[in-house]
This record gives sequence, C-alpha cells and structure tokens, in this order.
Amino acid sequence: MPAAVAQLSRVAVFLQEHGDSAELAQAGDGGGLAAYAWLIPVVPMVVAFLILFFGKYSPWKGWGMATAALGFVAVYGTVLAVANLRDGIVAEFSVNVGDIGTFAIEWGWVVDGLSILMFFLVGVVGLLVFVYANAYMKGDARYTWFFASFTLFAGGMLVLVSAPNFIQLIVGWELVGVSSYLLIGHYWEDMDNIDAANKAFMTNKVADAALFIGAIIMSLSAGSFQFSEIFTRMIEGQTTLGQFGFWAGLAIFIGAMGKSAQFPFHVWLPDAMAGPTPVSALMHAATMVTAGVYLIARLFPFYQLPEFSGSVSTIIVIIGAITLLSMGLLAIVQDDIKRVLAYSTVSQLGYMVAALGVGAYTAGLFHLFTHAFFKALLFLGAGSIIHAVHSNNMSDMGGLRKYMPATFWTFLVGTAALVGIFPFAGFWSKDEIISSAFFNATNNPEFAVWFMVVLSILGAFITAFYMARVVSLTFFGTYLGDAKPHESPAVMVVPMVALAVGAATAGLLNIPGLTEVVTDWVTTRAFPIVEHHFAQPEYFLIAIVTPVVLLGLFIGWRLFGPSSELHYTGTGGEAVDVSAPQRKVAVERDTFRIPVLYPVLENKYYIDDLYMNGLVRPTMGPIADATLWVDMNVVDAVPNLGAGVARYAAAAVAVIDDNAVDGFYNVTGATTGATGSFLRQLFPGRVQQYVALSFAGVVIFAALFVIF
Amino acid sequence: MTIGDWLTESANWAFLFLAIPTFVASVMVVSSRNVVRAVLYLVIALGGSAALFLMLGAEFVGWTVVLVYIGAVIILFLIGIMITRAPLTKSVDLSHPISAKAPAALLSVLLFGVVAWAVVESFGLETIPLPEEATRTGEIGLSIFTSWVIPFEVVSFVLLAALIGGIVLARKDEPAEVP
Amino acid sequence: MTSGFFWLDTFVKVAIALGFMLGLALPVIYAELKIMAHMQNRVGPYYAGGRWGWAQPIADGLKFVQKEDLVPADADAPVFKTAPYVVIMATIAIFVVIPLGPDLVARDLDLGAFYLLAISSIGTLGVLMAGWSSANKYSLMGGLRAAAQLIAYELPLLLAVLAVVVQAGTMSLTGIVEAQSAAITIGPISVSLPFILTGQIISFVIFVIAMVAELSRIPFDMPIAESELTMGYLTEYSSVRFSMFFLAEYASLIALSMVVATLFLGGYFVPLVPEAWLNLVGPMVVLGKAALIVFFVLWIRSTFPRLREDQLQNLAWRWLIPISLVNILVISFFAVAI
Amino acid sequence: MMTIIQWILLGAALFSVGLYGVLTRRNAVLVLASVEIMLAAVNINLVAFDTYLSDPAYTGQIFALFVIALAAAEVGVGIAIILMIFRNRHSVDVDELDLMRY
Repeated sequence: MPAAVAQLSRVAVFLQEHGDSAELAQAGDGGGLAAYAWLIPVVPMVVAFLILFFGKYSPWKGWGMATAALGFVAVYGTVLAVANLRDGIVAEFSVNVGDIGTFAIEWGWVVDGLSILMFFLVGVVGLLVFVYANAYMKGDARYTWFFASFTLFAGGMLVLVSAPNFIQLIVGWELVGVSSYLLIGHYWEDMDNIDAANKAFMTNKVADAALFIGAIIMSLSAGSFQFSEIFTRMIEGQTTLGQFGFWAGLAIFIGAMGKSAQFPFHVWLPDAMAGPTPVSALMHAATMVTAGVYLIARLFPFYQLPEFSGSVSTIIVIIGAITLLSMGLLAIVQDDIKRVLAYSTVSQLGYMVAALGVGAYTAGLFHLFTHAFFKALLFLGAGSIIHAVHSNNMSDMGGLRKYMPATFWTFLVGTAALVGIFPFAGFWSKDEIISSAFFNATNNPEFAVWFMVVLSILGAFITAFYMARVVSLTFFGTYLGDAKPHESPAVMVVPMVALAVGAATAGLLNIPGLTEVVTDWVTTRAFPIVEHHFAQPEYFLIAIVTPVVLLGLFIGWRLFGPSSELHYTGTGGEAVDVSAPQRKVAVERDTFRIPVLYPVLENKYYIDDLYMNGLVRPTMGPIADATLWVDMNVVDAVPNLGAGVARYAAAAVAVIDDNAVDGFYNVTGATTGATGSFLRQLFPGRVQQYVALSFAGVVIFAALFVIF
Repeated sequence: MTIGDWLTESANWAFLFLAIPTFVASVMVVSSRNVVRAVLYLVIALGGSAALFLMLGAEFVGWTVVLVYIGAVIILFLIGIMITRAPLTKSVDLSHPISAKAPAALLSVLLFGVVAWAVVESFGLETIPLPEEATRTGEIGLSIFTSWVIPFEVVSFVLLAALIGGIVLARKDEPAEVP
Repeated sequence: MTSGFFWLDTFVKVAIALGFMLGLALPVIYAELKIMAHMQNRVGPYYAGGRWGWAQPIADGLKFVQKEDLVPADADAPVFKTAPYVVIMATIAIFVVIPLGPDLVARDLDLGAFYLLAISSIGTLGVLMAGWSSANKYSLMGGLRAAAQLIAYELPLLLAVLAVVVQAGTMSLTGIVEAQSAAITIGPISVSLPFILTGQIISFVIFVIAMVAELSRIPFDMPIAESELTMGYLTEYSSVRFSMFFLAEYASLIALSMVVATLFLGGYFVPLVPEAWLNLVGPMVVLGKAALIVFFVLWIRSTFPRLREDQLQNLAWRWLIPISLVNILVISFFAVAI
Repeated sequence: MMTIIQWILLGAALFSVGLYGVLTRRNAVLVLASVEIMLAAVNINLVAFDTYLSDPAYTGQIFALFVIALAAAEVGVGIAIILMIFRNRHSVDVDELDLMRY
C-alpha cells in the first residue's frame, strides 16, 4: 500500500529530526478485536436509553442492565489490554456521516494504547462502582433514573475516548457534561444541589467554548477534523498549523482545564460532591475529570513540538503546578470528607497535567492509571463512612476504625497509595512524574519546570499532611456522630477490597527498567512520542521525596492524631454522647488554623467569591448596585469637595454672572434652541424622509464613482 | 448593433412581452389608488419577474417566486389589508400629496439615470448568453449545501427568528392568567 | 429554452389540458350525483337524457350559462370578473406536468413536484379576490376562511410531497413514477411497488386529508358553509362565473387525484406490461387510479360532518404538520441509511 | 443577441419605481409592497448576472433565493408590526408614526 509507505517514510524523517528518544511502537492492527471495538461506546449508550425506557420493568430496576453493560466494557477492555500488551494494537476506523464542504464528518473509533487504557479504566473502575452503587443507592426515589444517567455518563466518556476526530470528541465531551449535570443535581429537591449542578455545567461551558474555538482553528488550519490527519499535516510541516498552532493549542487546553478542573476552573469540582458518592467516585477516577488529561494526551504529538504549539506546554506546566499545590492546600481546611478528597483529586490532576506539560507523557498517564484506582477506592470508602454515619463532616466522625474495620483497612491502603508510600501505586507514578520533571529541569533549565519540580515536592508533603489528617479524624479518637456506625454490606465492601488490591499493586506495573507495562501500553500509538525513559528508579529523588512524605504524615499525625493536644479525647475510644460545646471544640480542632493563610484557604482563595461577585451577580443585575456605590462614594466625593469650595466662590461670582455672563449664555442658548428647532424641521421623524435622504446620498456617491 | 438588429431577435420580443407588463404593473403598484388593486398589480409584476427568471433558465428561482411570493406573501398582504379594513373604493390618503411626490419622483429618476449611465458606460453592448436548458435544480442544491451552507443556515435562522417574531407581535395580548 | 416554438408549443399543450379537464369534470360531477344518491338510498337524477339521467350535468351547465351574469353594484368589477379565471387557470396548469405515460406528458419539468405546489397556491389568490371584490361580508369572511384554510393545509401537502421527493430522489413527476417502477428484490421475489407500499403510507394519508381540505370539500367546507356564510366567497357569483368555480373545483379534484396516483400509487406504471405499451395503457391506468381516489373523496363527503373552524385549524397545525415533519425525518433517515 | 444592459436597465427601472413607491406611499402595507418591487428588481439583476457570468456555483441564483427567503421573513414581520400598529392606533398611515421624532 503506497499510502502507508509514504506515511512511514514521513514518520522516519520525523524520527531522525527528533532524535532517538522518539519511539514508534511496533503494533499490529488488532484484527477483529479492534474492528468490533465500536461496541464499547455503543453498548453503554444503547443500554442507557434502554434503562430509561424499560429499566423500571427489568429485574433489579436498571441496575442489572447497567452493570451488565459496564461488565461488557470491562471484559472487552481487559481483553484489548491483554492483546495490546502482547501484540500492540493501533487501529482506527471511520464511517463517513456527511460532508460540510471539504470537511468530512465522520464517526469512528480509535483503538490504540491510549484509548485502551481508558476503556480498561472506565470499564473496570466503572463496574466496581456500579456494583457498589447498588447498595449505596438502595431506596432512592429515582433509582432507575440514576442508573440510566450513570450509564450515559460512562457511555459518553467512552464515546469521547474512542473518538478519532474532534467532532465525535466534542459530542462525547458534551454527553459527559450533560450527564454529569444530571448526576450532580440528582438530589434536586435541595436548592444547593441544583446550584452545584448549574455551577459545574456553566463552568464547563465556558471552557467548552474555548475547546470549540480551538478545535475549529486547529481543524481549519489542518484541513481536517481527524486527529491522525492533523498529525500527518504536522509531520509534513503544514505552515498554517504552525501559524495558528499556539492559539489553537491554548484554546484546546483551556477546554481541557474546564473538564479537568485546573486552577481557575476548579471551582465546580468540590461543589460537584453534591451528587451521590458513586458518581463522585467514577467522576474522579475514570470519567469526566480525566477527559481533560486524556485530551492533552491525545493531542500530545502536537503539544510536544514547540514549532507547532509554541509555548503552550509551558503554560500547561505552570497551570498544572499551581493547581497541584494550591488545591492541596485547600484540602487541609475542609471539614467535609468528600471535599477533602475532591481537592485532593484536583491536586492530583494538577500532577498529571503538569507532567504532560513537561513532556512526561508516560508518567502523566501512569499517574492517571494508578490514581483511578486509589481515588475510586477513597471515594467508595468515604461513601461507606457517610453511609454509616449519615454525615459528610469529619467533625461527626472519629474512632470508626473499630466499627468499620474493612473500610478502615482499605481506606488506609488508598491513603498509602495516594501519598506515595513504597510500594503502593502512588509511589511509583508520582516518583516517575517528579523524576521526569527533574530530568527535564536539569537538561533544559527553564523556570517553569523548576517551578513544577519544587511545587510537586511541596505538593507531596501537603498530600501526606491532609491525608494523615483525614485518617486521624475519621478512624481514630472518639466517635462524635449521632447515628450508630456499622460496617457496610458486602456488596459495598467487595468493590472496595478489589480496588484496594488495585491500588496496592497497580504501581508495580511500571517499575522503571523492570516491568514498564504501562509505558508500552500508552506509547502504542500511530504517532511517536518524544520522551525520556528511565532505566531505573531515581533513587536520589526517592531519597528526597519519601522523607518529605513521611514528615507530612508525621506532622499530620501529631497535630490531629489521638495523642495530640488538640485532639478531643473522650473516655477512651467508645462512642459517647457528645454535647454541643464539645462538638464545637471538635470542629475547631479539626481545622488547621495557620494565622494568615487560614482565612484565605477557608474562602478558597476568594475565587468563588470573585466569580460570584465578579461574573455571576453582575449579570443578574446588581452591577448597578456596585456602580451606584462607586458613584456615591468615590465619584461623588470629588464633586462634593469641589462643590463645597465652589459654593463660596460662586456667591462672589454670582453678581457678575447674573448680569454679564448670563447675557452671553442666554443668547447662546437661544441660538442653539432656535437652530435645534430649525434642524428638527428637517428631520421630522418620518421613515420615508430618511430613506429619501439616504438614497439621495446613494445617487450622489454613485454619480461621483461613475464620473471619477 | 442597431435597434433593427436587436428587434430581429425573437428572444428580445419575448423579453419585451414580459418586461413591459412587469414594468407597467409595478408602476401601477406605486400609483394605484385602490389598495387591494395595488397588491394585485404586485402579483402581475412578480409573476412577470418569475417568467423572466424562467427565460434566463433559472427555473428554480422562478417557481420559488411563484410559490413564495404569489402563494404566500401576497396572501399575507391581502389578509393584512383586509384585517386593516381596506375600503372597496378608491382612497385619497394612500399616498403623500403632490408636493412630496415631486422630489421622490425626481430622486427615482435621478437614481435610474445614474445607474443607467453607469451600466451603459461599463457594459456597452455586451451580450448575455441564454442557456440552452434550465439550470438543474440538483446542481443548485449541491451548490447551496457546499459553497453556501453557512449563509443558508444563517438564512434559516433568520426565518425562524422572523417566524417567532411574527407570532409574538401578532398575537393578541392574553389577559393576565389567574392562577 | 427559447426555441421559436416554445410559446406555440405551450399554448397547444394548455389547450389540450383544458379540453382534457372539461372532458373529465362532467363525468365526475355526474358520478358525484349518482354515487351520493346511492349511498343515501336515493335514485339520483333520473330523467335528463333518458336512461340514468346521464345528461344531468350538461343540463345543469346549460342552466348556469343561461342565467344572468350579475355583478353587484358595489363590487370591484374587474377584480370580481377576473377571480374565476385565476382559479381555473391554476387548476389547468396542474395538468401540464402530470405524466400519463413515459412520454405522454405536456412538459416534464425537472422540478415538477415543486411546480405543482407553486401553481396550486395561486388558486388561493383567486379565492381571496372573489371574496374581497364581492362587497359582501359573507363573501369576505368566506374568502378569509378559505385563505387561512388553504395556507394551513398547503404546508402538510407540501411536506407530504417533500417526503415522496426525498424517497424518489427527484422532483420530476416522471422520475417519481420511474422510481416506483424500479424493482425491489426481497429474497427470490422481485417486484415493483408503489410508494404507498414502500414507506409513504403516512405521507399518503396526510396528502389525501390535506387535498380534501385544499378542495374545500366536506368535511372541510367551512369557507362555503351554507348554514353560516350562505355560500362564502361564491355568494355573489352566478351564471358562467359560478360554473367556472364549480368546474374548477371538480377539475382540481381530478387533477389532485391524478397527482396522488402519480406520487403514491405508481402513476402510469402497471406491473407486467411491457414498457413500450405504457404510453398506450398509461392514461387508462392513471385515470383508473385517480378514479379510486375520486370515489374515496366522494365517499368521505357523504360520511363525515363538517369540522368547526378551530378544529380545522387545529388539525392542520397541531397534528398534520408535526406528523409530516416527523415523517420526513424518518424517511430522510431511511433514504440516507439505505 | 440579447444584451446584458436590457436586463440591468429593467432592474434599475423597477428599483427606481419601487423607491418612488416607498417614498410616496402613506399606507404602510403599500410601502412594504414597494419594497418587494425593489427586491424583485435586485433579483432580476442577480439572476441576469448569474447567467451572464455562467457561474458554475450559481451564486446569483442562490443569492436570489436567499433574498426571496429574507423578503418573506421581512413581510411576515412587517405585516405583524402593521397589525400591531393598527390595533393600537387604528391607522396604518406612516405619517402618524413619527414617534422617532423626539
């Protein structure tokens, strides 16, 4: 096939130019396994609608169908993953739906390492969360509806990750957006939840607009919506893509920031905790927020080349670094356990985004992979606790270790994985990110990369600190809640245990120089990825980071653990009847009050207030109030002062004024009035007269043009 | 080319056969003193223009004029007139007085003069090739949906807005509902 | 386009269509008299012409012609006199594009179906002219009702035709018939099916309902409802002009029935007849199919009561138009998918 | 042979007549009717130039179609406005519509 040969030779040129660090994976086409991969997005989508129409009449009221669909995805994803590891799969299929001018609108599916990773994650994590949700949602008024929209949520994500072109990607993107809106607002009887859903939707919409613009710029300048076409144009050295690349890349990154809740767009994610906990678990693990990371990874061949994307990757690094630290800090002061985890997610997403920004493609996706396990686990654990104590607040918890041992131990595994304790999953992935960043920083000393290295080490400290706080306040000390805590049913515990196994071992899949499964996995793509591979773990960095993490855990334990002075100790761990003052104490000790920083963190850097007061409220009207205030207090002050002075001066001048000056002005005024009355006669407000005058102008100008 | 040459061409006779009624009818539209008749003259003028389009081979445009203008717009006009209680007899107040008509006439004649001058200057006696057969509608459709798809969508949006606007404007104000 | 014979050609063909129309309208009028009579257990015309009263329509026509041609004193005479011509012209023009055989068509326009709709909308204009120029409140109300009704039902009519056009892939009526004569192979059987059997049943129903409304026949005869408006826009007409409206109504009935036959029932095409013979057999086939529709419309007339004005508008705007839009959507989907 | 100017002159003449109507009519419905004549004149020009240029994309015809569509929209809204004015003021005389004056 000449076309394939031509493409290979272009790739070869590209490889020469970019050195031996780029590697084109050896891959087959996956055969029938890839050809039928369209079932992966289609099955959940179809099932979502089936549940909508027939769910109420089916066994288990829709849960069965939803779980079956996710089970199918999980099995298919696993089979694909295994096949990918054995032979490598790079395949792309497109079906033409229609044309707009020279642009083909296509529906298709990409089967390569990156999309298989996502299929696998959505399928496996989704399946576990769905199983868990059966018990968690029991007795909900809209049980079937929940599973319909939840399946749509997973299906939308699969449409997104299977997309070979921007159009389908945006369709999936919007499906995820709209189903997340439905799910966040699931308990819509409460106004706060509606607000949260609206906030998530609106914030995402702002970013989506940027994504549309970016996708349109990029597709127009490359001449196709197809990703592979765009990359081919890139390798051929298309000039228009070079010209518009920066703006396209930036706009698309802004879109990714919205879905992945990066720094200025992070506001919706903690509020999105209003949804049921399984939704949070899936949203934070494999769906929705990873979409942004996935998008950057999908377009990584573009972002890795500054001659096309300009300095976008620097912006990505800085945004990611700011996010990972600032959001970690916010997690310190939250009382709501789910909010802590939410900010933790945003912080970890910052790691992934920053990693992709510095060119650590594998590291970023590896962290995405491990994070899916331990964050899903932590959320399910939090859900289990909430299920037991009927409250989201950690000031209502404490001492649960005794009542919920399974939850405690799995949560502990998740915590270890998140903070990066050897040999749990987070240790390997976070280490790889920091190593890659450090390698880039030493090879290419750029401010942004150093900034990221420092911030990510600080971030690791913060992560350890707040996780120590969560574990201490939740599982140690005295139980302070009202409800009777109990261990969750088996159907909830089993997924947690399964995820705990994943969280403990997922990191072992990519030990540098040893296993490197995930590396092979995600670099199996039709276009080569330029990045540095480590032959072995970077012991030097481990030697820095691990003590930092341990220090964080220690300080957290000292401040919030049962032995701390701050901690309220009851009568030795048993549940006690806690009085109101004691509760107040509990709430106060729960929050870590750093003198200056605390108010800032408490108010989430005032960003929510800024959006609310700067963007939302003014559009609803009160911009007038603000203007009025400024007008009354600032603007008026000057005239008032002036007026005070002027009044005395005026009295003196009045005499002259009345006689000489007034005369002049009266004449002037009368003249103006008379002129106005005269001119008014010329323009009597009749449309036809205006038409006549304008056409007279047309005639005159036309005549002038003809003459000259 | 002399007038004589011009008149020997049968197509020109067909042109005159259509153009003169069209012009006369449009003059009647602006000068008739009976409002319904004026609109009926508009039918003739537009029908004449439709026939001229057919002559130019623009069949789709021609029949669209018939369908949209004569079939819908004129009906709208007539209903509008009838609802605003037009008298059967001649009305005196359909037009402005002669003092306002004179400058308008002058302006129109000037406009025509300038345009005619410009056209004769720039085109002279260039000829127009009449098509052998009518434009295939399929080709127009293809062109609309490839080269002109965005204007087409914009027009459809404008039509939708006009539809909604028309309904909102023309509906009677409902008395405030008592819950 | 501008061949020397173009206009002559056109005039001859219009003349043929005129004759055709007159030749068909009288039998249909007679058929209506007899069929309705039998449906209501009456005998119907009996004396005129001897057997079965076959000369009754002719006698009626003669009766109209010999009456005085009245023009009301306050009427706008030119408009009043022109109105019937406008209506009848719109009717005749429909015949121009209806194919009676593969070559038997006055002018096979590339956009025949579009032409059909454009021309038939002119009839509304004549009705409004008649209603307004009569200087009679009943006439004006009748004219307005007629205009509102015709506009309302023109949309479903148009949309139903559009659905057929989408399926056939052409607006030429000959092309539509050819599309229906194309063989469909299902397993071992290969048959030619008319559109009514291949997915256009909804369009067919919509078209026939809208057609009856366009013709202002019972149950859609609000514009000329005797009990409310005397005779609507026809109140002031008499003699030849009245008979022209009368004739136009029946001619339209035939014309639209032939359009139904062409669009939905396969037109001049019959299976098993060699193509060379179609020019010979075609006219009979089309007329036979149209006769079925005509009979159906007459049947409806003696069966249904009249609709109220608001029910009539509701039916068009709230039912027929949405249904036909959905219908087009479904048919377009299949047209693209298959 | 047919000349192009005869078509353009017809268009110009119709346009001027329409303009005269727009300027002199007092009845709002007739002002709209005159506008329709102007638009028809424009359409004649568009289609004539399309034929003259033998445009493969049929730009002239397509723009004539757009003009027709927009004219239909304009009449729909225009008549609705006129009905509204008639309901409020019992007149469709444009002379009395001088609210824009002050």
